[in-house]
Amino acid sequence: MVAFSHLSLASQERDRPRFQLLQLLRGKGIERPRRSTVGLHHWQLSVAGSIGLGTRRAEYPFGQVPAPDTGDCLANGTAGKPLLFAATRSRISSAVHSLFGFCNVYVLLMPIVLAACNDADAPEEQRVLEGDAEAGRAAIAEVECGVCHRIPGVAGANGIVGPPLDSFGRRQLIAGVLPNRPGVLVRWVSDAPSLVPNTGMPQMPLDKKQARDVAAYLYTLR
Amino acid sequence: MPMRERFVTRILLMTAGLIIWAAHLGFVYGLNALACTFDFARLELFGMALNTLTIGVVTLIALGAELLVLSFAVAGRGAMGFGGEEQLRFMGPITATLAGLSAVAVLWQGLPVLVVPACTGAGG
Amino acid sequence: MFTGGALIFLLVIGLTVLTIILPQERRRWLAQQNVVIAGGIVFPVAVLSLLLGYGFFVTRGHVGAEEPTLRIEVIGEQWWWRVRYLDESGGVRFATANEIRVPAGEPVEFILKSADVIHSFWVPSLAGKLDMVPGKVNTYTFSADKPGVYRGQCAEYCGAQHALMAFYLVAMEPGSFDAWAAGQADPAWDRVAAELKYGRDLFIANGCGACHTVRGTPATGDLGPDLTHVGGRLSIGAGTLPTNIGTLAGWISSTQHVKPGVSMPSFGNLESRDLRAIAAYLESLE
Amino acid sequence: MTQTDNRTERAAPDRELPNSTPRPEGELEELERVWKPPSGWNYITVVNNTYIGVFYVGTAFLFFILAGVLALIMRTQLAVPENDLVGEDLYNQLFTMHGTIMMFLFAVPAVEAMGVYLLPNMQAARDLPFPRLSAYAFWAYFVGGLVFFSSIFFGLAPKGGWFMYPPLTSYEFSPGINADFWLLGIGFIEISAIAGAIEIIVGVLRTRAPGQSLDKLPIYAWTMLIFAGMIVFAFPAVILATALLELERAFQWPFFVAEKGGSPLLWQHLFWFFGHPEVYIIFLPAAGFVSMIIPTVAQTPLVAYRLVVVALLATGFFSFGLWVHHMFTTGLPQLSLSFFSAASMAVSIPSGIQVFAWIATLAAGRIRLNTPALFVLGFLFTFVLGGLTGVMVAMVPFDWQVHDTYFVVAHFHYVLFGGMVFPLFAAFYYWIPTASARPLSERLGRWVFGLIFIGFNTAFFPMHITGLIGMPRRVYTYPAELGWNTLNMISTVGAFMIAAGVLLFLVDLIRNFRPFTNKSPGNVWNAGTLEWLPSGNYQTRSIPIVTSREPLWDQPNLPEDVEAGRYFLPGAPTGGRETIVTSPINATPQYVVQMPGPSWPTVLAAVFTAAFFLGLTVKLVIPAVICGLLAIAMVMLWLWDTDPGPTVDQVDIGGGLRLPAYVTGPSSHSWWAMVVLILVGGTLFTTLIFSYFFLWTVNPGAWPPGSVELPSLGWPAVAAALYASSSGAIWLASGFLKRRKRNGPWWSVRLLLLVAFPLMAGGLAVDLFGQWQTGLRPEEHSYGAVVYTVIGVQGLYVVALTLMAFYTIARSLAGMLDGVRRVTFDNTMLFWHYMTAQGLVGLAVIHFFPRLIG
Repeated sequence: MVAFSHLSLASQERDRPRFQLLQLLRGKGIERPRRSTVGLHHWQLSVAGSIGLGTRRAEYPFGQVPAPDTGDCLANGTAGKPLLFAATRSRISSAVHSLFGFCNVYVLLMPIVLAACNDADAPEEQRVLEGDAEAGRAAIAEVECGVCHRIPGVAGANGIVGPPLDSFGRRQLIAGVLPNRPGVLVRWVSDAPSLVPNTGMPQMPLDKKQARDVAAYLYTLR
Repeated sequence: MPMRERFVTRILLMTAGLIIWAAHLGFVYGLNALACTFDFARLELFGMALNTLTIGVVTLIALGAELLVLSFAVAGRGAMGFGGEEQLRFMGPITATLAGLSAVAVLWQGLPVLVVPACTGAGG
Repeated sequence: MFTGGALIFLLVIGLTVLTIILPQERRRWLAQQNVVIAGGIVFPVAVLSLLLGYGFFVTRGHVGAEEPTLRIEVIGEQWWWRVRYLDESGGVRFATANEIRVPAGEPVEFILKSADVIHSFWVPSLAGKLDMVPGKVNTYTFSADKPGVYRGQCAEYCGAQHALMAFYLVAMEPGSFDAWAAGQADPAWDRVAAELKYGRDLFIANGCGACHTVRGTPATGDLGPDLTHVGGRLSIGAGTLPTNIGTLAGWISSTQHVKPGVSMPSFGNLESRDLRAIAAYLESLE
Repeated sequence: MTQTDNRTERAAPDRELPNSTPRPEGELEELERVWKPPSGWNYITVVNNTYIGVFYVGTAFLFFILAGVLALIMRTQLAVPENDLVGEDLYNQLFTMHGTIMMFLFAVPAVEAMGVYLLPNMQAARDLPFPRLSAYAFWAYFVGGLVFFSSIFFGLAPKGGWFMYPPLTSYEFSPGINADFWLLGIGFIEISAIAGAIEIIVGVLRTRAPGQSLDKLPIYAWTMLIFAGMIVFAFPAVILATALLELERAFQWPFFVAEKGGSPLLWQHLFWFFGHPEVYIIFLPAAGFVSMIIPTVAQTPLVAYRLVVVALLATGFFSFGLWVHHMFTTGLPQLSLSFFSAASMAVSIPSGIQVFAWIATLAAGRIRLNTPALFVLGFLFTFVLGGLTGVMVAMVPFDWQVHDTYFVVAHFHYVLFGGMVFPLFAAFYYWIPTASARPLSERLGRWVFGLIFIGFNTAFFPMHITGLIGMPRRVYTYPAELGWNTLNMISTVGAFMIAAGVLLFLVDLIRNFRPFTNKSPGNVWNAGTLEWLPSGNYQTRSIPIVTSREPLWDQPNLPEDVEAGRYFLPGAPTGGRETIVTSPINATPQYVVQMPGPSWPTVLAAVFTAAFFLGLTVKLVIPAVICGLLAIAMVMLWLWDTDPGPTVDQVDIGGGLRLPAYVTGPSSHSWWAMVVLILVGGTLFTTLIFSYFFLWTVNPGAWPPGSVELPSLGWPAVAAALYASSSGAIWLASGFLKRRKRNGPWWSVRLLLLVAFPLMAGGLAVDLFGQWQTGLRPEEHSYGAVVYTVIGVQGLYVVALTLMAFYTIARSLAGMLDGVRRVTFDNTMLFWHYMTAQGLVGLAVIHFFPRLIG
């Protein structure tokens, strides 16, 4: 709760609907995940949180209502893949909703899966995403995220439009609004406006795989 | 005060080959530049482009002059005005070699006129 | 030429090494004036005569190009390329910028001019460079034999952003080229999507039209690149960034940061949503 | 030329020595007193070439390091793609300054400085003929160069690239004073270089050891002679170019503005007419170092000496035929390009001759692989590679591909770093024992060579490839995906290796370099030429007779005899500084020249000259003008005691040779210097007339442009008559002066000088007004701009001559001018006649040519 309170500073014009999401977050009063919570790691809560968020419909300023995109959480779920790949950019079919159940199951199973196949030194977030950080860096360079952001490790990424992404892996919030959780991030990097309608960051031409890779790279920035 | 050495004359003689080369380059470059600017490159005389012909003739004249200097330096040493025997031994062959090198350079400058079109810019 | 050069180089270096390692009596033959005459005069005169003759013929080969099937005027400006496709009579069929599409395999005549300082037009994979000199018109005819994307770059130092003055030359199959050209000649697409209309209105309202043209809209400015079909181009900022909505937004918001010194100011005053909308609109202009 | 030839000359029997020993007591002390440099604060007024030469070389080397640091910053920036260590603005200043400083503040001054240091030693002259001029050239360069360099600390450094192409560098696209720093700073340093060149020409031709005829001249002296000659014909072009561009920037005279009848290509012609010879101007002296060092390290005379002289002369000429070589991509007619392609090929032959002469010399002797030898071998390797790529870029089609890419960057670094820096380091290691109490360390030297050689090739060889795969030069950043990354990283590593080598060299210098001590380790390499004679501030104790190219090898006991004073001029018979002036071909002694010593006005003149130009740059016009006037005053003060007149009638230099201590007229060294200066002026004027015709070809249908009327022919007729009559007055004055012996009444001469001045100024005024009254204005069209520039150059000469005329009158009033002591008058007269000739040519071109074509 406390964490969100400063965001109101960013809101210059409250009469517009663009901070609805923020209101929404407040209204719901999502708990800030804490490590201490019943043995669940924060990423698990956060993924769940993002799913929860995604089901709410933020009003899009242009009248379109993007469907929530939640696929990332089941990144390595074989059952989810076909559907997820069918879902491009942000405008995906509502069929995804039906996957929520799977999602949660996978989320809970993930620590086991990952422990079996990933090197233990990597930050947990990466394991969850199963993104390829190196590929992510390439994707960042390719679509030139650096035109707006300063991104360590990416040549020429020294933009001043958006916030610098140094230490992104330790950031608490995305865009100062959303909890910095893998699921949120994966969706954020490819379709920010669906999460924060008044953001300056447009939908980026990244496919699901790339989005996961990009997120994985960003989490290496500690 | 020792005898005057006629330094300027001798140096000019020694470098005569190079001076002819320089005059040739200046002339052909200048002529071609003017020919292209004022569009008289296409004028013809005896079936050949006028400036091609002129450049060719001037090249031949320059070559002749080079050979003249060369043969003077090789054969007509006394006529070269190099003065004493020692200077002759030194400057004569230099004069000849420079004239020879310059002749090659003049020839190289003259040849492209047979191959390369006069006024087209790069790439056509 | 490289092989020949390498051989001569090895010869000279080899002789030098010989003078150091051979015992004196076995290298005495090198120590005479005739060697200097042979190596320093006769040999180079022979080699250079051949090389020069070859060079003249290659030069002539460059000149005798076929009649061009297409004429494109390219004007270098600080630091981008204005591109105009000409019709038979020399009139402008359509204008574009920073990207030149040509039909593969057909000779194209490029008419090169400069609007300000000296630039140089160069597509390394296809042909040599030719300068764009104020007050002078240079022409260059060449063709791209295979379809593909070729990067071009300004090769004459032209000021602050000389480094970021590139373009792409796209060689297309002749059929698809014709279709593309027809599309380019059309005015900008007018999409129905609300977001795009909103972006277009912002584009006009923010005065972008003072410098840019988007045919079919009130934007008719002539100072900057024609944006009628900017979304379909490979790059923005003269080869600086790939075209996507993100780079468009970032560019508009911080031109002076991305490419300091360009004529276009940073529109950092745009609100986030508006910025995104303008970028989306431009991206849609394919 | 052949070995045998040389041997016969060497076998010439020793003549009887001119002076007997023991020398009179006090003679050596007198010599030492006369040549002693001043002490205390006055130390900086020193003019001895051994001091000025070392300062000069040291300053040039300082600029090498400074420009090298700039290069390191650039290499660091380019080490990785899309780096943002420096922005485009600083980067563009960095490469502009790097190129400019390396070319104008390092390379040319360094080789010129080596000449100032070495030439008198090699020719056994006591000093160069105009010691104060060397000091002036040095101080002007030192002050001006440092201020110019510091512009980068204020972000005011020029950023148009070292060849400063307009229109990018003109007022429209380069507002601010950055470009002015280049134009005024460099224009002024060129003037300093020309001053040095005049000094070197007269020095090589006229102050040699007796018997050191042209065929026995050390090759290095030949290279310096040709070097200086090339400066005389090349630098005026760039001085004119910078003047025109500065006029355009300051007053909008449109020489290079296409819309107003100018042409950007005019700059390129003028610049490269200087710029290509410049490369050889730098290379020739370095080749001279090599031709001196190789015989010593191989312990055998240079093979094919005469062919090497041929090569040097041919290079000197051919290199002027290459300038369009840099303009292959500007769209000039193909055939024109082919001419220059041919000339570019021709110039490579002389280099081939030299390379094979060096190889043959190495083969004739037995090389000792000491540090100078290593650097020379490094030079051979690098230069041959650079020369071969040079032949490649002379091919027009190939040049279209690699022009303005890193291939060219690699090429010219191989030629310049390979062709000049390696020989310079060789020269440092080789000649420092003549300047320092200790030689440099051989052990460190090998490391220095290894680091620089490997570093250089690591840095620059990959650039060939970088260029061939498309990387253009002068880019502050490059995209990551083009495949240039690794190569650039390698180049950067190499650059830092070079830096490490240079740093180690500095360590060596600090540990071992002890100049100005009069102690010397002696002839450490067993070299054969005169600079290795034992010497002091006065150079050699006595001036030897030379009978061979390597006198120290061929003339037994030469060092001992020289040091004992058995040769010419063992003392200071006039009581001041003096040296023997010899004839230019046979080096027969002609007279003894009395030379000026240290003086404050020389240093101050240099400082004020620098201040004048820098004041103009930063638009402090009034202080600048004051400094300019002070500079002129200081020059006159310094000149005042340089025409001492015949203080003694004749000087006995030994061997029964009695030489005059003062001459005037064509055999005077001063006259020669004036003739060379006039050649400089003539070249400047010729390039200006070339510009006039060039601009005409740009505006063939409008010359003069439509609305402009030519002045009626009365104007030029009157102007020509006035110029001619002013010259006539001077001619008359000369006649009057000749008939006077000493201290007679001089009013006729003074009056004629006073009359000649208004006639000359009147000619200029009539010419100027004739144009002005037609309504012609310089800022409207290139026609007007170039016409007024022709008049303006004439105006400059009129101003200079006015000063000279009043200076001459002042000297006559001070009783320092008469029928014998008339060098001052003669110089004024020569220059006066030249001014008239130039004025007449200018009038003819401007008034008749448009009528001819109209």
